[in-house]
Amino acid sequence: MGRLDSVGVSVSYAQVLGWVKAFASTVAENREYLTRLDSAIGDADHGTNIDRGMKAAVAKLDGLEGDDIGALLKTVGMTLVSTVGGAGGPLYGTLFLQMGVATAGKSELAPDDWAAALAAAVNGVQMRGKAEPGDKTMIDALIPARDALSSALAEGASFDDALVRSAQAAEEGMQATIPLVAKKGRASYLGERSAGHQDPGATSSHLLIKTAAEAWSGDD
Amino acid sequence: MGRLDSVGVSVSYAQVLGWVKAFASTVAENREYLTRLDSAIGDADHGTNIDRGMKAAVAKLDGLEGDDIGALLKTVGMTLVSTVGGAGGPLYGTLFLQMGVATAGKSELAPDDWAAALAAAVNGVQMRGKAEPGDKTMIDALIPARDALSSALAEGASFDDALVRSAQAAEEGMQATIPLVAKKGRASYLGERSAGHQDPGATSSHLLIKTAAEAWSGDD
Amino acid sequence: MKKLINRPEDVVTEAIQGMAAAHPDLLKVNFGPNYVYRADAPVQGKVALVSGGGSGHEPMHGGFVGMGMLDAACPGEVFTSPTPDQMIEATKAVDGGAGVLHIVKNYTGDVMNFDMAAELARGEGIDVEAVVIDDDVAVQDSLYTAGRRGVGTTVLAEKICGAAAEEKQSLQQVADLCRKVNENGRSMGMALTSCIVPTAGTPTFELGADEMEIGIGIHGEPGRERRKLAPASEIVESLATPVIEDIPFEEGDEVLAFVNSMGGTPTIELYVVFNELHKLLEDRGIKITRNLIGPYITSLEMAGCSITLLKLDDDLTRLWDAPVHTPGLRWAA
Amino acid sequence: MKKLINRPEDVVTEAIQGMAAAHPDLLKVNFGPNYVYRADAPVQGKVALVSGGGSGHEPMHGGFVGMGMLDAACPGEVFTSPTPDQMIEATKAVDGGAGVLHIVKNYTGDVMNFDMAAELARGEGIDVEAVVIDDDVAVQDSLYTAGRRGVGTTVLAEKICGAAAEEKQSLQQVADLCRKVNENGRSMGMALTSCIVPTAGTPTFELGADEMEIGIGIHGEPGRERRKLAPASEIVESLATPVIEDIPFEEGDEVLAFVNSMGGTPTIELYVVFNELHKLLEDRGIKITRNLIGPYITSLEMAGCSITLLKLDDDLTRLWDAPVHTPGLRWAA
Ligand SMILES: Nc1ncnc2c1ncn2[C@@H]1O[C@H](COP(=O)(O)OP(=O)(O)O)[C@@H](O)[C@H]1O
Ligand SMILES: Nc1ncnc2c1ncn2[C@@H]1O[C@H](COP(=O)(O)OP(=O)(O)O)[C@@H](O)[C@H]1O
Ligand SMILES: [Mg+2]
Ligand SMILES: [Mg+2]
Ligand SMILES: [Mg+2]
Ligand SMILES: [Mg+2]
Repeated sequence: MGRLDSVGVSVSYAQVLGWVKAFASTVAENREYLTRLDSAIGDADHGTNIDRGMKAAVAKLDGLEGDDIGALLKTVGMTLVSTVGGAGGPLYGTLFLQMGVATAGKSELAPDDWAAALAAAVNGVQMRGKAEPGDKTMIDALIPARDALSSALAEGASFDDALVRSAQAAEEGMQATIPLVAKKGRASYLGERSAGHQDPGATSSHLLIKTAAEAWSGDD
Repeated sequence: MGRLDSVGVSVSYAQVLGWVKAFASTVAENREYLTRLDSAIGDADHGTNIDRGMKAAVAKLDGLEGDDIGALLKTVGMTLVSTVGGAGGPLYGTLFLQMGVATAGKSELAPDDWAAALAAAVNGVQMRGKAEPGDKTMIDALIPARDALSSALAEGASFDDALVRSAQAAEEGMQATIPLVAKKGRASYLGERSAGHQDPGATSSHLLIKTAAEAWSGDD
Repeated sequence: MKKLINRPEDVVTEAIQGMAAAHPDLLKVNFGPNYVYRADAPVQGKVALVSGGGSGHEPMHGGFVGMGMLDAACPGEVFTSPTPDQMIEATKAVDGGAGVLHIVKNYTGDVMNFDMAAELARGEGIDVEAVVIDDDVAVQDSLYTAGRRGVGTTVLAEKICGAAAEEKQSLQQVADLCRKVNENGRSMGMALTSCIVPTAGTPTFELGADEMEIGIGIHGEPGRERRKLAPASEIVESLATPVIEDIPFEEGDEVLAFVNSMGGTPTIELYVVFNELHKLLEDRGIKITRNLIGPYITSLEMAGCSITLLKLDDDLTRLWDAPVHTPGLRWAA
Repeated sequence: MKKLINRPEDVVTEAIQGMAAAHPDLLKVNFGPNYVYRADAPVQGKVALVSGGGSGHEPMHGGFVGMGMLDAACPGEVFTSPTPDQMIEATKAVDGGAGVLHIVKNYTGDVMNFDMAAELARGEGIDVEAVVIDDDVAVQDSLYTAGRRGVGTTVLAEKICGAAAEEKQSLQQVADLCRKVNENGRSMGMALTSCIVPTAGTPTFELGADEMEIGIGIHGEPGRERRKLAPASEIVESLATPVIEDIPFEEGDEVLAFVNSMGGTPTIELYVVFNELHKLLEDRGIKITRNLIGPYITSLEMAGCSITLLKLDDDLTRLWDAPVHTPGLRWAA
């Protein structure tokens, strides 16, 4: 996606599709890593789960017609719900479904549309999982990402910059999960022993935000 | 047993009792060793089995009255049969039982009595187990011991020397089991793989003959 | 990784194919979405029981499908809860018009997926009730956490509620009974070794030759505490005491004692454990009137055990004794 | 050594104490000499079945004591056959006047001890028949060796002969039936790991992380051959082929397929194995009409499996289906 349809303006259907595919391949590359993180405080399947789901989602998308970004994202969400299972399935499924609802009918996303989609996604994940910031979950990467994005845009930053700051915030949020004692999910069964490990879901969520910034950055 | 009742003459009830106790403690010392040999080509219990049996036998003997060597040896045999199990139990049980039959009523064993007892013992073990020389069993230590003893005595050797030559023959027979492919017992299930390992039963039988020579040797 | 499997990705599919091949008289298997269901389903006028969860706990749940226990089970990937569409399809396949009970083990993933499924099934006009089992005393309970895990009591609840359903009890009655079993059952488990998730290929956690994990779950999660190896008597003490004191179980109580293998622990050791448990409960005046000993809710090849106690009354005892005929549990039939 | 035990020397005693505590309705236990026997023994006018062997194979044999199977079992030390006095006392305790059948696995120790016991029991006027089971095709048979081991077919023989005895068949008939089962059953086993004899404390043999033993017995003896680890499909092929070709089993035959865990292999893997076996037999036109899948004749905590095939006819099928109620095997009762 060259300079022409740069995100200074907005993100096209093709770019959203590009992002979803980029996320799928990043997850595939980081599959063992995510599963290893899940071994330490979970049950050693997070990488396998999300990878299985994103592969299925990408396969579904190839058959998809039209340029409705909402339909695209809903398809990803539905596929994740029906192929992933575990906690990751409903959570990432809801994330994409809510993004789909927020972007229904759109063939382009202006920066504010993306901010609204991300906000809706975070909202949905919290409704589903009831996790609060600091519970050592994907929420700890997603909320900072959402807030950094909207404040950057409010400060008049370019979409590029806003996306980068959003990704940085997600990364910091992910790293901040290391010392936390988990309150939600499997890791909470470990009690104090969950501290000192990075949360796998926060890690995959950081990858999600990071790939958006990379896929949509103007300079390439 | 000092010089006085030296075996130049014969072996007393007390000396037979001493031999049985000496065998029991030698087995106890070599318990792990015998079991390790049995791990290689069997089921890792030969040392444990014979040790359990000889401990029980010694306990029984403490309660025994009189000076009938036959009764003493039969008691050892019966106790082994009822406490050891496995192949070792019936085989060593029969060995001592047959020695007991051969020495019934005797309170002293002349060299020829011992030779007869050992012959009867070997006979019993073969009747029970149907093993031939070269089958990689205790028979491979016992038959050379029996033959070396009788030929030594026939050549007019002293009982001391005869016992030593008998023990040496048992040792050679034991070592000769190493290259053999087992035809009897658990080791036979390994087929060719049983070659290259010393037979545990031949090893315990060598200890049996060796302790007799040591317990009855004149010089101590 | 030493397992009797082909490709790690195919373990779950091939295992349920094996079940279908082995037990055509008891169950059928549907693939895409995957679920195991009673050969004679739907049983008209009977409340249907549907459970499910990650695979790796065999015989639970698929091995408990049959007369007197489950009508359907949804097997997820190893240690990964199944998906809502498996649950919806299974629910539809076994609904005999008297409603469907979802028996759910309390794990975030299981609960969220079953929630979605129940919402959708109700949307299609099926009367669905869900009961969440959370009996693991190793986990400190709290409103702000995921709460306790569902473990051994699940097996007992599936058997007892299955019997009640065969008696044609109503959905409400069977659901209340399931809650009653959950309230009266408590469990705790331990591990001597970790297990290996096939697709991961390496042990989920590392344990020293002289170490054990106390308070583990059934997904290879490390436990609450790592300790030096101890004799069976001490291990039973540290599992049974928190279990007993949680409800609490008291002098004069009659209980079902369930000694479960985590998968790699053989029967001879389970009886040594049961012997210790029996002595311990006798000392406290608690009477074991029923027992279950064996590998029923496992964690792949993990060596270790769990102890579950269920407080019995005449009703629960009668339902426990009632006929059951499944691949994993069978008597009086 | 990681086991749920107390002192290694006490494992066998404590395990049978646990059995006595768990199953008073089914069996009683005598100590010194040790044997497990039916709670309602002697059953007048019924041929009594007595078996036994080293411990470490649980549930075999003690777990098979009860209605429709064994009248008594003599547990030896781990992997060490019991002693004649155990067998004599057990034989006397269960003799109901119709004679006693000794079911003996073909191991030098077991055979010699049971021989001694039978001689003595006959001396006391009890009608004793002994049948030796030797079904392990991994061992080359020969007049000059100890012959084949008795393995999986023993479980099937105890069940089928137990049913015949309940039908009040004569000692001669039950003994002939036992020989018939032995002639029609063949087995072969493999190991992914060694086991640890409690009193030894270390693995009986060492296996590399990528190695397996083919043609093992049930006492931790190494097998006939060490191979690189392989997929379940290949393992099943190398176990089932020699089994099939030995009798041989032929197109059109109806068989009971018994997939057994050596102790440490969990149920999920057994079903993957059964799935492969089912496909393999189908290709050869051999029909599995009955099956048994689980840990029934184990080798302590060894990981691995064995496959047993038994050629069935109507008579054997009927007796297999007959009611049985023991701790280890139960149906239709
Ligand atoms: N209640 C929750 N809310 C939000 N995220 C959660 C919740 N519970 C778990 N998670 C996330 O899910 C991740 C684990 O996902 P995964 O391993 O796929 O599921 P499971 O725990 O069922 O195996 C955790 O790292 C955590 O970030
Ligand atoms: N038929 C036999 N005749 C003589 N000795 C035998 C025979 N079978 C086995 N043995 C001996 O028994 C020994 C094994 O004894 P043990 O380990 O106590 O019994 P098991 O093999 O039943 O575990 C073998 O090393 C061998 O020397
Ligand atoms: Mg996980
Ligand atoms: Mg041995
Ligand atoms: Mg999971
Ligand atoms: Mg032995």
